[in-house]
Amino acid sequence: MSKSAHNLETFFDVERYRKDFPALHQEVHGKPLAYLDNAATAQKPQQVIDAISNYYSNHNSNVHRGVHTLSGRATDLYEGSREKIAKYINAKSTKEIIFTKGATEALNLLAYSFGEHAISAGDEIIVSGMEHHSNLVPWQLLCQRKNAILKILPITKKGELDLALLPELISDKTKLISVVHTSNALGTVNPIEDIINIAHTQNIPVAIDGSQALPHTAVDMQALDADFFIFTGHKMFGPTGVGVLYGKEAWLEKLPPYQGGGDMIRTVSYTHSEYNDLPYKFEAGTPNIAGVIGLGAAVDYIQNIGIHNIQAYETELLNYATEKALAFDGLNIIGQAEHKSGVLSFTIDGVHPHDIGTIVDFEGVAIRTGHHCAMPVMNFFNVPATARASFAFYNTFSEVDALFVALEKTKDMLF
Amino acid sequence: MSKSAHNLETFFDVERYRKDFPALHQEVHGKPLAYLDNAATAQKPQQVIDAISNYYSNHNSNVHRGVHTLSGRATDLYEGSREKIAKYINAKSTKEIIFTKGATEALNLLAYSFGEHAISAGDEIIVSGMEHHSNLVPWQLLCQRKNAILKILPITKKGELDLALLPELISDKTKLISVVHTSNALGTVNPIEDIINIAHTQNIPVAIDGSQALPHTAVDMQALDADFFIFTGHKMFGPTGVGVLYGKEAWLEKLPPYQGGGDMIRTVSYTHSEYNDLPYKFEAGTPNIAGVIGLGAAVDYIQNIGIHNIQAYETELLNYATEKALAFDGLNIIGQAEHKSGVLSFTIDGVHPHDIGTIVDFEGVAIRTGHHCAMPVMNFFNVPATARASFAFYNTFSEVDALFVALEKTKDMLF
Amino acid sequence: MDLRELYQQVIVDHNRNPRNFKELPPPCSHAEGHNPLCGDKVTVYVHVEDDVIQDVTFQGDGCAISVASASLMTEHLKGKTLSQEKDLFESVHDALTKKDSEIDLMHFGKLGVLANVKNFPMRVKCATLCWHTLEAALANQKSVTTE
Amino acid sequence: MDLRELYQQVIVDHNRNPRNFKELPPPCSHAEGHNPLCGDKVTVYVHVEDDVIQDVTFQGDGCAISVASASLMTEHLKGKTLSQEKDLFESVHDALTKKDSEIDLMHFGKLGVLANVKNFPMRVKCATLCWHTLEAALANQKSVTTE
Ligand SMILES: Cc1ncc(COP(=O)(O)O)c(C=O)c1O
Ligand SMILES: Cc1ncc(COP(=O)(O)O)c(C=O)c1O
Repeated sequence: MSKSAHNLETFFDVERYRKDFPALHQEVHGKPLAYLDNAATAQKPQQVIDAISNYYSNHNSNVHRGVHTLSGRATDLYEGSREKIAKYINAKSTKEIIFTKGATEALNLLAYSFGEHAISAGDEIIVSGMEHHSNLVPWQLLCQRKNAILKILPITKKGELDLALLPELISDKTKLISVVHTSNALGTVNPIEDIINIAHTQNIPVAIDGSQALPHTAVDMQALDADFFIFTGHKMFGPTGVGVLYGKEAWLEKLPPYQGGGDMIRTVSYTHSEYNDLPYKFEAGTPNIAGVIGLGAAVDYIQNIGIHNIQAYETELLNYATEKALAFDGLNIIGQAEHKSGVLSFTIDGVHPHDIGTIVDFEGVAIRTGHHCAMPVMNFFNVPATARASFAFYNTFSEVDALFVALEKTKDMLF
Repeated sequence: MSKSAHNLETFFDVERYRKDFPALHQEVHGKPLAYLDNAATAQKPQQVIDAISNYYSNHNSNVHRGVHTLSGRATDLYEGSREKIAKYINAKSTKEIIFTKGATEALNLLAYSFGEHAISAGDEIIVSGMEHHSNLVPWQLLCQRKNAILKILPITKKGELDLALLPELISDKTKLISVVHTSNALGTVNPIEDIINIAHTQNIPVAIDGSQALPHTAVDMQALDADFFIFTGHKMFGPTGVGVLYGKEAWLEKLPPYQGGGDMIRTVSYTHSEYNDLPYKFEAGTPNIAGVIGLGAAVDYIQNIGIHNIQAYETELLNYATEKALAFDGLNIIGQAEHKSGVLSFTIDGVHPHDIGTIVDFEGVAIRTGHHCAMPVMNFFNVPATARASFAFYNTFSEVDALFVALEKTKDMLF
Repeated sequence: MDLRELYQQVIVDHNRNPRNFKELPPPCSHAEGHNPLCGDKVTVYVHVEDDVIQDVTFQGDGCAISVASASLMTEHLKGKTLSQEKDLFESVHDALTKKDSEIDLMHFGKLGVLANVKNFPMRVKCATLCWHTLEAALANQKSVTTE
Repeated sequence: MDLRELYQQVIVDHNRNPRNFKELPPPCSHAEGHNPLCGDKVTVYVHVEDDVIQDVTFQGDGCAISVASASLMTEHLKGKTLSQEKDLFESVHDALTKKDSEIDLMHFGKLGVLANVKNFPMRVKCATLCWHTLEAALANQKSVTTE
């Protein structure tokens, strides 16, 4: 390896931010942890952990339904988070922010409600060949239920969407296009602006799965003009159990509710129930109050660093890792798109990814190995699985070095 | 008022447990908080808050999908919680414990999956006249979708189920009976054993909404023999955003999945997806890992005190509060069932419940006012709303006194 | 903060003895307002001729704030023009719901007692319900909800 | 814990040069095993006559533990009776998955190298996959999954 972390300089004061993440400061098998599994879930800054503890210790109460002080405080915190998030992604209104359990629930909500509203037998939905199962299976289930047709926008050998094929896929039966913004399996950043433009010229709404985008890049709903946009809290340094479905108000008004229960109705009798206003129509039951508040704290945290600083630093990190990967004997990078973010997916000749995972773990390096909930991608590249290192802004060049030192050991161990 | 907390004795060392609940030790409007809104959500012991912080600070990782150390630890903690909960409710197997976002999601999951499996046009489902909207609206939505019929088991003036009418309601079209164990609006504890017996003699499965039961009483799935049993974490001293659907394994095997996404499938291709084993078939996407771990800590906490001790003490509390309520001029108790638990719902002549809520809040007393997500119950008793004091084991006789002192002020203020 | 700021004597009085608490028969228009959070229900009846509110009444069931607010509203608006009503609606709405409102309700006679409701955010919708309902009645909508 | 306990020389050797790595043509029975978590796939072929395993082979794609385990399994079982196979399956399963198992795999020759897999809980299913698949082949099931 020609380069090492020691002779690198960066504008980004990574050590300052690392201090905020308690989980990073531990040893695994006697080695300092290098947490490179951020695409699976990100670590949480103390600020997020404290927001949760503080809520439970001082303000815990159910929201929306009470007149007492704690209930008012809890509601203010909960709705305050909604405002923060609406502002952060530049939604037009807080009515467009629906809190869910995660990206998976958001996508299932969308598939169900959009399906009930707009999908009949013979209609077509387009997804891409690099979707996470969460943006594939809900549409498959919908298509089965409605006798609709799921069409797949293919990917190229480099791991990019074959955009030239999109116009051919679109027909007058196409009711929705749902594609991933950044692929968790390949790191590809897709040209979602182009996809939205193409679709909108034919009046087809577009849903974007932004789960892997939010931790790394800025998004602007009004500029982007996506009809729906989905993301998940735990990957953007927030708590588990919370996610967001953004939808244009006009769409959300039209869609029927998904789950029934407390808070989502206005009046209930045995003959007739009237639904609540947005966003509550889609938020049945007691929400993950602490989770939503924690997600608000995560957005604050990201904004304090500045998402553009994060993006610039991570580009340096990924470039550095990619350079090392290209120089590593027998390593094949899976996914070589022009625009990539956060993810280095690879295989090593003669070593199964699962063994790579175990062996580097013994060097303190946490990476993921498997199909990354994207089996069709694995099939496309004809690999059973890949090893995947995925980065966050708190990762260092030295951690990248540690990964490649550890990868050397896989050869010592298995040859 | 004849009696006061000072001349009462109890076996239960409530002060010892109050210490564990940080939120209880605060002032509201300059008065010590008396938190009597436990049926809406319960406070959390430090042990639960710490379990969450500890998870995020030391073990945070995604579950099930990794080979690295943190991922193994997170999976062990997550699945360890499932084991604890399975044991606590005496399920036969951890496969019978499905983690959801809450009771509302659990009931929607059940309504959807059971509906897809078993409900056709003309079929009948029976719920009771005292259901929370979460055990009413999902069935209404299902019945609309499938052209099925929702039948209501009426309640009596005392606020009990009119069980004698159940056999008449049942027909050979009845596919499911779903009833609440303990009513959040009335406090009524329903004879669910009898209902299950009646239903099972006709081979009708029964679902029980145990959301208000778990914080107060022991449940035993194998003894009870319910086919499905639902509860929610935040009301039993656990985190928000987590609940449980218990289902007999044989049932869960038969039901189709609810949401599609990561972890719930075994293999995915564009032509065919194969579902995962129980319980994962019903747990699509990254779960609320911290929430599940926190719920496990809440179960530990309850077990340390002993649910029978809790129940015995709460009976004393509710009896004490009921006695005071009966002696209070102009107060009408809504719900006077033989068997009650945790809830005192009432109105005061000439004072609207909403005003009661605000006025007692100024005395530090947190109660709920409104329809308690049970509008049909309000309609039945012909009240627009009630005031509801609801108790947990950490409440004291003095807090009950504080409530009634505060209620006196409503008269000063409004007459 | 003292609770008497909310439950001022005028409010208590109008709650106990609501003015104009009756139906107006058709062809007067009416609308129903509903706040499901607290169960408040109000029906506002209004009779307009020559752009003047000849009569306005209400009926319903609600907390002291919502009943008193409706009572005060009807008392105040009888004989006012529609454009005066519009100004007043906006003033009340602005004063109670905008953080940095510069409207001083004290300029509107007895309605001034509603000013303090602003300090009790969880009760603002109780005070505004009847106003929204009146708007609906004037616009001939059937029902309105606030939460 | 040293990683060499898992990747012992025998395992590395069997992974690089798997024994009995081939198909058996019908009418031999076979079954497919799949562990979707790591992508391991194995097909086990078995030829039984007179209650004796005349031949057993495998093919597939998997991590070192799963390949070596399959290779060692086929080597060990050739010529064994079905009842010996049943005992062995239960011993291996018990030794690797039960916390307080008293089975010592060292008694089973080279299969002893699998004993340490127990100390790597996340890899146990890699080692047991081929055994479950063999069971399925013997029972004439088509496929089996472990996770
Ligand atoms: C691209 C993408 N979409 C959706 C998801 C699903 O998110 P969650 O598991 O939080 O529901 C993930 C992560 O697992 C993902 O990477
Ligand atoms: C009896 C009952 N069932 C269901 C629910 C719904 O629970 P959750 O809001 O946690 O989904 C509640 C509480 O709100 C309840 O009291």
